[in-house]
Amino acid sequence: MGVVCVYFYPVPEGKSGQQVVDGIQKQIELLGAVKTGNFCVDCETFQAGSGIQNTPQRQVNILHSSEQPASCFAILDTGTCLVADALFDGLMQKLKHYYQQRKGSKIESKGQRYEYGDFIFKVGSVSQASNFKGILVEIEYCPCVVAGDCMNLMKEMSQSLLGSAVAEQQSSFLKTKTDMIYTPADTMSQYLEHFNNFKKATSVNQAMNR
Amino acid sequence: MQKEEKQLESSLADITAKVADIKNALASFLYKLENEFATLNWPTMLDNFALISSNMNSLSRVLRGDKIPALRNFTLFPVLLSPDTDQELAKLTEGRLFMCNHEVVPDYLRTKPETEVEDKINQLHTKANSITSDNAQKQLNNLNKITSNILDIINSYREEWDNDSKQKTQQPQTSSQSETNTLIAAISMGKGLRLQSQMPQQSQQPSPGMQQQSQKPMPVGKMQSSVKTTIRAGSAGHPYPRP
Amino acid sequence: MENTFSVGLKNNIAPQQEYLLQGSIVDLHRDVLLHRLRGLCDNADKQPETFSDHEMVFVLRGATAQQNPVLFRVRRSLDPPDDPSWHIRYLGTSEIGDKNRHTLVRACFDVACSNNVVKFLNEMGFRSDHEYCVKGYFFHKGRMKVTVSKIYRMVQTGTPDGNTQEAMTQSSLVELSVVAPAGQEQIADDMKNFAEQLKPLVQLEKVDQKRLSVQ
Amino acid sequence: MANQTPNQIEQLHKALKLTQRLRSNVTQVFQKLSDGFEDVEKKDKYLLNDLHKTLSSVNTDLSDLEAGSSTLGPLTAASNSTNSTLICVDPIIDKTSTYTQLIHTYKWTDKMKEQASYASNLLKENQFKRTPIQSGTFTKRLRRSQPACCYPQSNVDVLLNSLIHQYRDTMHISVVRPLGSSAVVMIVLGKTLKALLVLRGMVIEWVKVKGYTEDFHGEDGKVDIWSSSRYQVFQKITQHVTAATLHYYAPEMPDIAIKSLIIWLQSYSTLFSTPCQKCGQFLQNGLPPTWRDLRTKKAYHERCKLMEK
Repeated sequence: MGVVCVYFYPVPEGKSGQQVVDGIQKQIELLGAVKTGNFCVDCETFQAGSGIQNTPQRQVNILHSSEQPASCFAILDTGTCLVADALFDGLMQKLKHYYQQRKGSKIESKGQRYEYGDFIFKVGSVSQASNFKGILVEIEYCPCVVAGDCMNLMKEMSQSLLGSAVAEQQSSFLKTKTDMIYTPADTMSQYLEHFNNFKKATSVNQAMNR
Repeated sequence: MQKEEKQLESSLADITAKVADIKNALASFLYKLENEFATLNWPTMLDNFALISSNMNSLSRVLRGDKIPALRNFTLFPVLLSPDTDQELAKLTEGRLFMCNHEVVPDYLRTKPETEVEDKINQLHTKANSITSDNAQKQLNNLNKITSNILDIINSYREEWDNDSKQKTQQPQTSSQSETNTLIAAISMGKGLRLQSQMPQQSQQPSPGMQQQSQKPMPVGKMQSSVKTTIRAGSAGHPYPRP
Repeated sequence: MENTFSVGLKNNIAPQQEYLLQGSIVDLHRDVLLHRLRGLCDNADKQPETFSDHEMVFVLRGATAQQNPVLFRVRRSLDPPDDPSWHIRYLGTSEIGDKNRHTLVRACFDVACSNNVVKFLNEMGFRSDHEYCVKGYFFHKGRMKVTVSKIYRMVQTGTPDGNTQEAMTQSSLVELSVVAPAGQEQIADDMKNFAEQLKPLVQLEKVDQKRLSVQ
Repeated sequence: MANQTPNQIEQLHKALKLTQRLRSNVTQVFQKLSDGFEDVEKKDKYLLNDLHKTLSSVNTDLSDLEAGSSTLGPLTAASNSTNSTLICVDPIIDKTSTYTQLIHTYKWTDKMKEQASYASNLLKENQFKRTPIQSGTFTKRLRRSQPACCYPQSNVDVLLNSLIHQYRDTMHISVVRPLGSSAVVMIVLGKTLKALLVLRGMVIEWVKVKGYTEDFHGEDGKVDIWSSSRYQVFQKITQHVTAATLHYYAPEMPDIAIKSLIIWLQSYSTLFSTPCQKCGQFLQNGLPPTWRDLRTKKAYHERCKLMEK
């Protein structure tokens, strides 16, 4: 468990997502990293119905990660993240009169996992309802626990792998947590931020297409 | 007349059969007692007794039954007495009686008690009659007194013992149903646990002032802030560290 | 991805049914009961384990009458006070069942969670309904769990300490429970046998909670 | 015994047989002589002949034996060594191979002695001046001071307590003594790393560095000084810190050694946030600059450090 940065890797015009993913993976393998299996991060969204007293309508996002298989991350749209046992899914079902699952909202990032020294790389292609949405690359530096300490180090690594354009993005979320101890919940928040961006992009595209 | 004779005949056969049953039971019991006394145990003894007594019962039932003509009305008359051994008789009685003579007949066909016994009965009768009614009354009262006394003593003892044993089994009360109910109601429904100020708002329909209240530093909000600070400190130990 | 919960549900291995018997013991005789439990349960050679928890019950109410309120019980250990472990417990309505079943049965989800659960539930729309403290002893025999605990009313909301609590009654609550996957009815018989061994000190019974609310 | 050739053994057997024969012949002579002579006049010639014959056989036997024994030579070469030869004579102990092991050990110690003398010669040529032994008064004081490894526990505690107090802002130092007098010092440096030092008296005997999320306590709750960090960075730093303990080692002023090591260790608080002073990069082979200069405390990569010198 270390500090994680999740980067959005744009797919240039005229290239398929798979080609770009292959390119990144090749780059990672050239560095000397070793393939260590697959990973998956998924997210489901629950929307509050109108019937809750004295509370604005909230959204609950339930995320799972293959890196923490027994846990479940519930993130509210206020940013509060609850880490719980995987059994929390059962509790959400008990709340189905109040929070309904949005149809087709399930979005996930899936792909290869690599290890290189104390780094872990994950190249994931994002899909929602089996539609390809984009690429997310996760870089984890395990020995460090404070994001602020290793930000520049991470930047250097991402520059060498993904190019400086991608490395310049920095999650607004990470900026707020520079001196605190980093937790897997923070990783999930980053994923959620990217997932929401993808969803927004789709809705904008749809609007434009109309 | 003939009908009655037939009836008598059949009932006699019945009785003989029953008596034979009793005899067999007795014989087998005696046999056991004599030969198996070493291995004989109490339950089998009781079984044998029960067998005999049931046989006796069925015999008396037969005797009391409607179909049997009143045997009392029949007279048994010894027609022939002879001092010679009678082979037929010996065969009938399985060798217990060899002759029907003057010696055995009074014993076997007796309808009245023996004379000595009769005398004794008469003696007791005269003695009872000789006591005056006053005296008898006195003695009766005395006896009643003594028995009632003994009864009292027995009753008082019984009460004492009952109390003793009750105390032993019941012990002092170790659990109370009402307290159980209070506790269970408290943990399952929060009965008696809600604070006085919260009770009306939280457990009944919402009041319009609720919105305002959530902005004020109400007790729940206070708790929130204290928790917020613990997040910073507590997040060091992540509750689900993965190796 | 198939998450672990749905896999658990499918294979019916997720523990989600609680079998429960309840009773109480007057404080004066509690030590006798503890002694007997220590002999009956596992780890007889060790001192009985103690626990001290703070439970906050949160309720989510709908605006309309059709929506049944949902209760979440948030519990944290006060025992190492600096590093409490939190969990959420959801309890379904308990079924009394017929005479053939010896215990109360109710749905039960125990979910361990991070320490910001109170904030999370508040933001979700849950409101605090009531809270209390539980302190007592904990035994286990196989998968049966026995707790002997006192319930304390909170005089003030917030962080509990010795001054802000008062005991509900002069008795300790005794609970015998097993949380198991659905459909394992034979557990109830084991529990009945165990409860028999505690008589006449404690009468562990299935107590109808609906009946109590009417009283 | 065991290492004699079969040929020699055969000859030994022969010699033994000859000795036996010589003995029996000599006894025969004496027997005859003791029996006395009767009828000397008649048979004197015959008797003399007989005696002559036996004596000559004795003579030949003797010369045979002498010839045989000359080929045998001295019994064993080890006969001149001390009591240990007795072990080899005992036939039962011969089976347990104690003696051969003993010989091996002797060889080893010899070899070691030899090599140690070489080493000492080499070291003399290339002297490190770590311990300033100069003026007369100073050496006198030093001679009285005890060896660094036998400082009493109280002295060590005083030193450690002062360190705990001095650095409480930057690092959290705790001391346990799981096995009596030897102190195990655990240092938590910011949120960067944890280090463990094992002291014998005031000598640093063992160093281990781990990540902030890792623990020095094993599953049984006891202090585990052996297991390494699961991260390569800290495995590397463990090596560097071990090297540094040797550098700072000062047997005459052990407290200075510990203090300076801890001051140096503090420079690792910027492990992940400082780039290498040589190449200006953060990463080299996936590792941050793991080396800190022993004097300037500047950060270098392991390879950059070599190039600097």
